Amino acid sequence: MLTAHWLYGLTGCLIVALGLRAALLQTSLLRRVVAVNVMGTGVFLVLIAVAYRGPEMPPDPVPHALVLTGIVVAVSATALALALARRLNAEHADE
Amino acid sequence: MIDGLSFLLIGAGGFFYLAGSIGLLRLPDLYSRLHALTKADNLGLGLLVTGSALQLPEPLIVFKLLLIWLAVLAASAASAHLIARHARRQEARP
Amino acid sequence: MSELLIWLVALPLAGALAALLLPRRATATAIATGVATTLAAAALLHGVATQGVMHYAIGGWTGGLGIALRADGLSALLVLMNALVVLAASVYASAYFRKPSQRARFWPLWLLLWTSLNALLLSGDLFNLYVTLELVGLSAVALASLGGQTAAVQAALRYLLVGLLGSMLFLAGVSLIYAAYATLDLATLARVAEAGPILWSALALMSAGLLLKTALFPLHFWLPPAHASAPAPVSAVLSALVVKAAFYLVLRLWLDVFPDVVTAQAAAVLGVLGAGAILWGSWRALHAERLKVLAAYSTVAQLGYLFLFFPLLQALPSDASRDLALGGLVILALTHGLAKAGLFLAIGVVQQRSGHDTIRDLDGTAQRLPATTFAIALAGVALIGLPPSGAFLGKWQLLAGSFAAGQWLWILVTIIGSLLAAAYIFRVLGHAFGHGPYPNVAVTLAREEWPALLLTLTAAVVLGLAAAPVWSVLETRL
Amino acid sequence: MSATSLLVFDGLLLVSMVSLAWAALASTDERRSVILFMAFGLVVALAWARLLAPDVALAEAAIGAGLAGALLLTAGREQRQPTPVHGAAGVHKRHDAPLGSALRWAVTSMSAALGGTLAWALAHAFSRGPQDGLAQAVSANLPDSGVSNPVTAVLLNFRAYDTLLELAVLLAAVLGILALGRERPGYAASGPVFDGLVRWLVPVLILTAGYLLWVGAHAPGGAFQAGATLAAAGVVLRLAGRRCIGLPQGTTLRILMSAGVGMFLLIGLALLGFGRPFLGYPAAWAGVLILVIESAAMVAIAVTLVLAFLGGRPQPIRVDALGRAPALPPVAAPSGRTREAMPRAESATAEALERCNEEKVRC
Repeated sequence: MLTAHWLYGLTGCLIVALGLRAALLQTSLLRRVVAVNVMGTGVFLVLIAVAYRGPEMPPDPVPHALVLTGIVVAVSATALALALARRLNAEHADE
Repeated sequence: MIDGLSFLLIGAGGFFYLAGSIGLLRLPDLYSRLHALTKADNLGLGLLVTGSALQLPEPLIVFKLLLIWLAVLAASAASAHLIARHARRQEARP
Repeated sequence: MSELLIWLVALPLAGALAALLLPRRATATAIATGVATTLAAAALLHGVATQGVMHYAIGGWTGGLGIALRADGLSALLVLMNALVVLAASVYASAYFRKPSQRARFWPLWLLLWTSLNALLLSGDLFNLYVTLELVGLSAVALASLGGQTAAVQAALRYLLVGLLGSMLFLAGVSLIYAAYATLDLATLARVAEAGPILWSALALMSAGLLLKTALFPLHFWLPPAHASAPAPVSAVLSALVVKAAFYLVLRLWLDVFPDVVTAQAAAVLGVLGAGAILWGSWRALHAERLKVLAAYSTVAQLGYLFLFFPLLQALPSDASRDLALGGLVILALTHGLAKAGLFLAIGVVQQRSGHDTIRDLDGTAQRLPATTFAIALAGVALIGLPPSGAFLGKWQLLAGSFAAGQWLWILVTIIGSLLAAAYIFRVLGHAFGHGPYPNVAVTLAREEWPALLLTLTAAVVLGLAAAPVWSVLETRL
Repeated sequence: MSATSLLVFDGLLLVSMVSLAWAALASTDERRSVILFMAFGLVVALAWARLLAPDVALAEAAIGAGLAGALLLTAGREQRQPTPVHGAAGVHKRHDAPLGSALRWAVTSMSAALGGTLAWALAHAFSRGPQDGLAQAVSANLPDSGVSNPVTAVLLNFRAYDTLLELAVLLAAVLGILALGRERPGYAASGPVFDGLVRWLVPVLILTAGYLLWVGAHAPGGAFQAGATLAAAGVVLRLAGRRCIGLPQGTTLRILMSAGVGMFLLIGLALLGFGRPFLGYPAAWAGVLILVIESAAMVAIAVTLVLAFLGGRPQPIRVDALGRAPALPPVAAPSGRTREAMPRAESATAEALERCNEEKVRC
């Protein structure tokens, strides 16, 4: 069963491309943030697929740890982006 | 015997899920969709849990499965209530 | 001795926490941290110069299991430049931010940014570099939005999204490398790397992400608004250090980690983009209406010069002439860092004192703020590349390398770029020296004017006259 | 499970993943796009579980889909509030006019080229055969790491420096958020059904957080998952319309925010003082030190994520003037009962929660 990491890894590449395209094309901020998050998930999928060693072998824990770090970093950036957007919104509302 | 029973239960659970999903897609308005979804899913999940519980060696894991079912029941009841209430309020002020 | 490496990260980080927990003493804490970290940076440079490359295995885990910190001549020089710039900008910031609430918000983020810059320059691990890139990005964005005006927040938001995209591309490259080589350690990679589809793609992805972060033309669109609308000390550090951190990483990857993977065509692409950056950035700087916008576009142009070196380094045989060119590159980067930071601090003084930074209305600035105007002039000397500035030596090496490699195009671009730089600097000075109804004074505001003056003086005079050690330090390479 | 049925499962999972991603990105309605993104996150969590990465699955479900989703939904809700025409949508482009089709094509083909390059290189990497990775080095050194879950060993021992910097990233983000303004207005009080669920759910979440923290040493779980679960408790309370969710004010808040980085740094530098490398735990002490760091990190992560959800500086609740609270309301009973079972780190939070419940009654 070594096909699984191919399947998931290549799907990860596809999701990266989809996310990147949307991140560049979207005009709404919220959907742009969603797009960057989707792209990040694609990269994480590649990493986890790399770690997979088939059902019998335990997977490589290092990429798992890297992805955990990546998820937390991504959520921090998302939170900051949304706070910045909220500030802009508030200013527009005040006008 | 036990295998057959759990096969039946899991199959029935799958059927309820299918029915719930079709209901979600086909039913005309939000309330009947909610009804289809929560009813079918709660029962479906219950059947699935019972079916898989028969296959498990350890009672501790069975207990965990039951807990999951209870949590899903509570969450889906509350969220269905919230969605329905929101919809009612939207109707109230057109 | 090698513990210095971890102290250079731990000191500013501890300072950030202390500034966060003791908001009333934040300024004093930050300055004390700044002095200590600068001393550590000087000790690092001394150590690297005398003992060669330094290593530190964090947690004692070696063999790629843990993360290693490394310092060679290049990183030690940049760490010291960071320290000088941040320290000077800190002194300035202590006067710039007047309200206690502003200071309480500024200092922790400021020290976090410094932590991340040092961590990036010293890291020897690909994934750790990704984390430091994100830390640099997020703390820089948070600082850039501190002003709170709509323009600043908007620019910061775009900066954040661009930065995120860049780091995701970088991480995609890192995953490829891990997939193929199962290591993240730069030193190990340098040993096992072989040219082929995997590393070409990985290097292309990582470089694309980093070029976005270092704002190489035509990916520079986010830089001018972000740098022009941030608070002055923040602009100084963004323009002088933050973009250069991403540049450092490109240089490190192309020159030291994957030298055999890089092709002449790829290096030529970077050279052409650099040339585009010089021409476009200088042209826009010439037409800028505000001083800060001018300085930001000038950063776009000056980064272009650094990228002109890539095709040269690729073409030159690895002997003395290549080392000379590399030294020229580094000294150009150092000069620009110091001069641009000084320029932004000086602009900050002008902006706060006259309430604006519109170039057309600068008349009389030389009379009111002579020291600051002098600092702007000195920064101009360095940006144009006049002797005795460090940039003169750097550009000299650029021209010499272009002759040696027979790549004439870069000579033409350098000359045009320098002429345009002279034009935009003299445009500013022409206005600043115009007469206004003000009395003549010397230094008016010590804490605000001295940092800019010292930085630009170092860039325009000291670095140029005492440049020889730079080349000898650079000989310690990973 | 047989190989074929696993392949069918893989196929279903991948198809739903890609189609959810596509739907989330293509949807023209922001709220729909966010909800689809959350669904995408949950399916991705399944994929992690399928690829034997349960730690990542937990984190993805709690953080990637859960908290990020909550953040995005709340942001979307605010942007729907009546804002002028040039409101949120105008952040990047002044008008929402469709981009030129030439540009569209250029971007699409560029993204396809990039994704293609990635796939091409990945295929080359995979066809070199499975790499040993660092897996062997990790398992060889696992006995000295102080924990038996290899992922926790990597996160908190071998690559602890990454985690330290990652906590610094969180801190930078939250400092940026706090500098931008005040918290967003709270939600209206919810009806009895949701309130009932919350009374029941919050103690369970706190208990779960404690469990995840404790179990992370030898099984999937750890500080990040636990912190996210704890934060979820705060978010749920907030959604139920409570103003007071157990967050302290002023210096205490700042201490909690910086607890993760602070504890890491303190232990790292203390070890340096004892002549060990930075973050080089002695094998005998590693387990304890990791648990201490993780507890502090959990608190910091939870506080940070809740603050991120609040979206700004929390405002003081002015009820202290009323003096002592009346008798404990029945609400607090469950969290009181669970307290014995919880590791140290939670009891403080549970106490804060109880205090809050008291205040709630007075509000």
